[in-house]
Amino acid sequence: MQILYLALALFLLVNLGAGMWRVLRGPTAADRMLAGQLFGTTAVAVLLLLAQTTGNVALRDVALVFALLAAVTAVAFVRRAWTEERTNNES
Amino acid sequence: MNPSDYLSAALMIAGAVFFLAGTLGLLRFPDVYSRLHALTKADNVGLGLVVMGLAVQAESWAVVGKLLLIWLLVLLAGASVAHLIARGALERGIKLWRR
Amino acid sequence: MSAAFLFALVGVGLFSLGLYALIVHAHLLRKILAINVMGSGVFLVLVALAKRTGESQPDAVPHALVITGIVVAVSATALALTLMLKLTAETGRAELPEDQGK
Amino acid sequence: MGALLSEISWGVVLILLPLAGGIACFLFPRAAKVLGLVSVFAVLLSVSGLGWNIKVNGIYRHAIGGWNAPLGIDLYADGLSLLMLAATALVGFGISVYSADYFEREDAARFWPIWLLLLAALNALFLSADVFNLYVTLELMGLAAVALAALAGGRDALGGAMRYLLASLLGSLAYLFGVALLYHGFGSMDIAMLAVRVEASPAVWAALGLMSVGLLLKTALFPLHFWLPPAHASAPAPVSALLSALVVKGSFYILLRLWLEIFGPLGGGVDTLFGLLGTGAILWGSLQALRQTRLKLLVAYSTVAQIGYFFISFPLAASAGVTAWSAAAYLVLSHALAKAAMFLATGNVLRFGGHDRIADLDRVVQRLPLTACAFALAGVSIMGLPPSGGFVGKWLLLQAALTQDRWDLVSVIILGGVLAAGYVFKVIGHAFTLADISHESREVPAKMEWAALLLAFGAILLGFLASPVLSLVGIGVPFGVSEVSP
Amino acid sequence: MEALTLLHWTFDILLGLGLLWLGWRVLTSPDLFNAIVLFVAFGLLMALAWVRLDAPDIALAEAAIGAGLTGALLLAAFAKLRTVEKNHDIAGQLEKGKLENRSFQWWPATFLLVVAAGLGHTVLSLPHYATGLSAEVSANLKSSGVSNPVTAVLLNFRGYDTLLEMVVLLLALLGVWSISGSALPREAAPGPILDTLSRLLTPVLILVAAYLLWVGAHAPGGAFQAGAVLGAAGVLLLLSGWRLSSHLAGLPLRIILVAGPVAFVAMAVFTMLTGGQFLEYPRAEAGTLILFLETAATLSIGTTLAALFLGERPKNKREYP
Repeated sequence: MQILYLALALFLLVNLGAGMWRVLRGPTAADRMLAGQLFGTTAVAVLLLLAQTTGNVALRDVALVFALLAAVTAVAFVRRAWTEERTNNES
Repeated sequence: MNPSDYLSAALMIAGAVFFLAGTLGLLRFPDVYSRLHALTKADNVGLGLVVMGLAVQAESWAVVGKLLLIWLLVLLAGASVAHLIARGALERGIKLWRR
Repeated sequence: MSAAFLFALVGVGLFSLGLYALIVHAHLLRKILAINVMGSGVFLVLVALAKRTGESQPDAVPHALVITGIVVAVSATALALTLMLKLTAETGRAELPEDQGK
Repeated sequence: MGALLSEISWGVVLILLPLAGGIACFLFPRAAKVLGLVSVFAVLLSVSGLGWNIKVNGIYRHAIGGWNAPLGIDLYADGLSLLMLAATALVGFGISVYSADYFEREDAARFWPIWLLLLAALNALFLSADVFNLYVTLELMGLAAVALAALAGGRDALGGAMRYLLASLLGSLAYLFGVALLYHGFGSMDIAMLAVRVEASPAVWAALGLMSVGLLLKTALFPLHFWLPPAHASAPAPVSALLSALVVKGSFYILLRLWLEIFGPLGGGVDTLFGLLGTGAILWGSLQALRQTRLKLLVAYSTVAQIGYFFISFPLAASAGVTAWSAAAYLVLSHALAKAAMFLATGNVLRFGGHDRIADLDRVVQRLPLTACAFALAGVSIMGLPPSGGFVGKWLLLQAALTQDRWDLVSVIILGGVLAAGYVFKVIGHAFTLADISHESREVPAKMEWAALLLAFGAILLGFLASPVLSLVGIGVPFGVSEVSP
Repeated sequence: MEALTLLHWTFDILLGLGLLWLGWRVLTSPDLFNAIVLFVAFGLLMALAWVRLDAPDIALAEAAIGAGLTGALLLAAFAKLRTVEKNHDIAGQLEKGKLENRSFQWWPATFLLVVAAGLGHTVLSLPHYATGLSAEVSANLKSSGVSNPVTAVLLNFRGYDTLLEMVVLLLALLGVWSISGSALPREAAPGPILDTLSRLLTPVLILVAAYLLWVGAHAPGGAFQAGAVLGAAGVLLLLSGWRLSSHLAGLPLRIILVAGPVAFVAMAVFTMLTGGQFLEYPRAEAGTLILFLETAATLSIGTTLAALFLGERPKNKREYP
């Protein structure tokens, strides 16, 4: 089972790398931030797998904080750093 | 490798497949909205499956509870952020993809 | 060449990358990012070398130092960002006065 | 009374007092001025308490949290730290009296909390014996100095502060990397323990290189001085005095302490390198000062030059150890007083005439007699003319150089003095002449002029107090090159 | 066993290379916004690196402060930067900012390659086995009042560093408030979804902060991680348009901001008066005293980080600002 956990964690890490390509190429700012969101979810999965492999319970707390903080960064992007002009009428 | 190991292995591999699908969607789909759609759905289901796979192995119900809490939070955050990004994109006039 | 030294070398690499970017780039936001990357590099060296305790738990003192360092880094970054914004408001460009010439 | 005095742990009081004062000023901005003055005066008293304690009981030592050196952090004060603490308290008090009238309510509420936290950082720095703790105090000092430098808010103040912040952060990170190498190489962060354990190895050379570059960047020694003139010249007058007189000395003190305890015995050509850089600083700083047309920039470049003098003592310490280091300590003390007086005098001139262009210092002597006298007396100490503290420092330096017949350094010291005379008299000369354009002037409060004058008197007075001060500095044998103080 | 160690190795190598590659991309990416998003991803990978180095405490701190708060700070600063640059109507500079920074300069690069090689050699020359101070820490752990070694070092053995470091945070806020004016930008209406999200997430964030504070005594967690998560809750509230009511923005806010340093100073005076050294907790009550200190520290760290994110001094009509 240990091997499976670690293999999956490795697979998800590679998955992260693939998602990185979208950050570089993404035409709009939203695409880039989207990939940031991908990072959050995948990192939570990797952490949970590592928690099971090493038996270190604390990693689940790290995953919990990750899940929460990914949302805060994304909201910060939406509310502040989205700079393209609002074309149609602002609600 | 007793039956519960097989079950959790199957669940987690399925989860990984969903993650792969999410990333492929992110790379292949033509516009923001479809990528958003692919990413949010696939990854959350992927994480759900991985969490269930781990829950089967979990040593106590408290751990299962914590894992589910983490998953619910990711679902909540993922869904609302996806909506915010989509609304923001619409307001900024990012065109939907047409064939 | 255990994991400790692998990550220590990665730390050295990040430190040098950050130093290069700090020297080369004129835009202040890039300089602030460079300083953060350099800081992560030094912290990586501190914690990686703490893992040379064989099988037992790694040395806890560098971990405490790095937590202190991370908080110091975030407060320095906050001050640097505010200073950059005020300087840009005054001069119109997010660059140090003498860099704006070239 | 004696028991009470020695029973109180003065080192801790010296750190907590300005800290509590700073927090109080932040909480009650309207009473910031009064709280600030009271705290700085109390710091002055506790420094004399510590001095009395050290004179009676020898080295002051305090294990924080009850944990001894390798695990916990030690406070440690010998003659050298006492000298730096005394300089900080004296100059700090003078500057506080000056700032009481200099800032209006809005700026005062911003100035006092940051200044008192800077004072706490300086005291903590001079008392600490732990290398990582010194990193935290360095960072604290750097951020406070940058916040103060940016107080004026103009275009060049913000530019100078930004450049200063980047240089300070780079210096701190290089220093931290050195701390990491020392800790992982020798298993301790306490300076005394490191002194015993360190032997020449790649880790030590790299740590020496990184820490020296970091600290030289923060001390603004010659090639790395680029950030100092704009930052010090564009800051408000009391802040420029703080930066030049105290903040720059903090990082020099750490370099000196590390050199005396850890890196000095290693040898290698590094001390001659410091000597060369010091020479470059003296020549380059003085020449630049001569070319300046604005008074504040002239005084800032004079700081760059005087810092060079401190580093001349490194190559001379090889054989004439005690005299060279005492010379450096004395120069640091007298420069602190003299440079603070100079910047405060410049502040008076700036407030009086609305500008600090040297060419048209319209009859400053007649209209601001005290300020002109303060500037002149401070100039005497910077030049190193006989009655002043600067003279005693340079005389000791010359003595050390002559015993090793290092004629090159002797000529540099004397040439530096002559160049310093050049730019001081340039200013004094203009102060007497009648400028062609007369302009309306603004009244300068008497307290501000007296503050500058008293600091200048302090610099001159040091010329007469050579032996008592040097005996005080000698406590705990900080410069004992041969045996390593525990 | 061979396969497992191989997997561990590939994971570490991949993570290391990923860190270096991301670090390089962050610093050389043509577009500034792109650099910031990459920096957030860099923070996440750093947290994974801390996990691989058996440093869960730092992984928590990095996740909360490194990726979360620093990312939010950078994004907010980027937004203000664009509006300020647009006011100065220098569209050309925006393009120039994009292009002119990608030129690769040989001299600094070769110099830094030499520095990197030197430092790399130095690091590799260090002894392969070294326990540092772990023996002393574990020997004194029992009398430190907590069982998590990192919290013991942070709050007891080197509590003085923590005091100074909280003053660094306070000082950064003083600096930010003294530099920036106090003109608060008008926050757009949050809209229903963001409102419900913050209404749901903020209590969870505060609960997690309290949990981390409590668990810090015997497992990874503690004042800084809890304070950072509390700060994230504050940032989320600020983003969804919430502002501190004006009569609270004066002295009460300042009291919370200095709660941490004041608690430490009071503790120091208390320990000195009861005959101990500076910050020497009486052995019996060390645990409870540390918990009290950590609570005060969490409160002031969280509020300070949220105030740093806001960047402006909150307007207070009645009292002197």
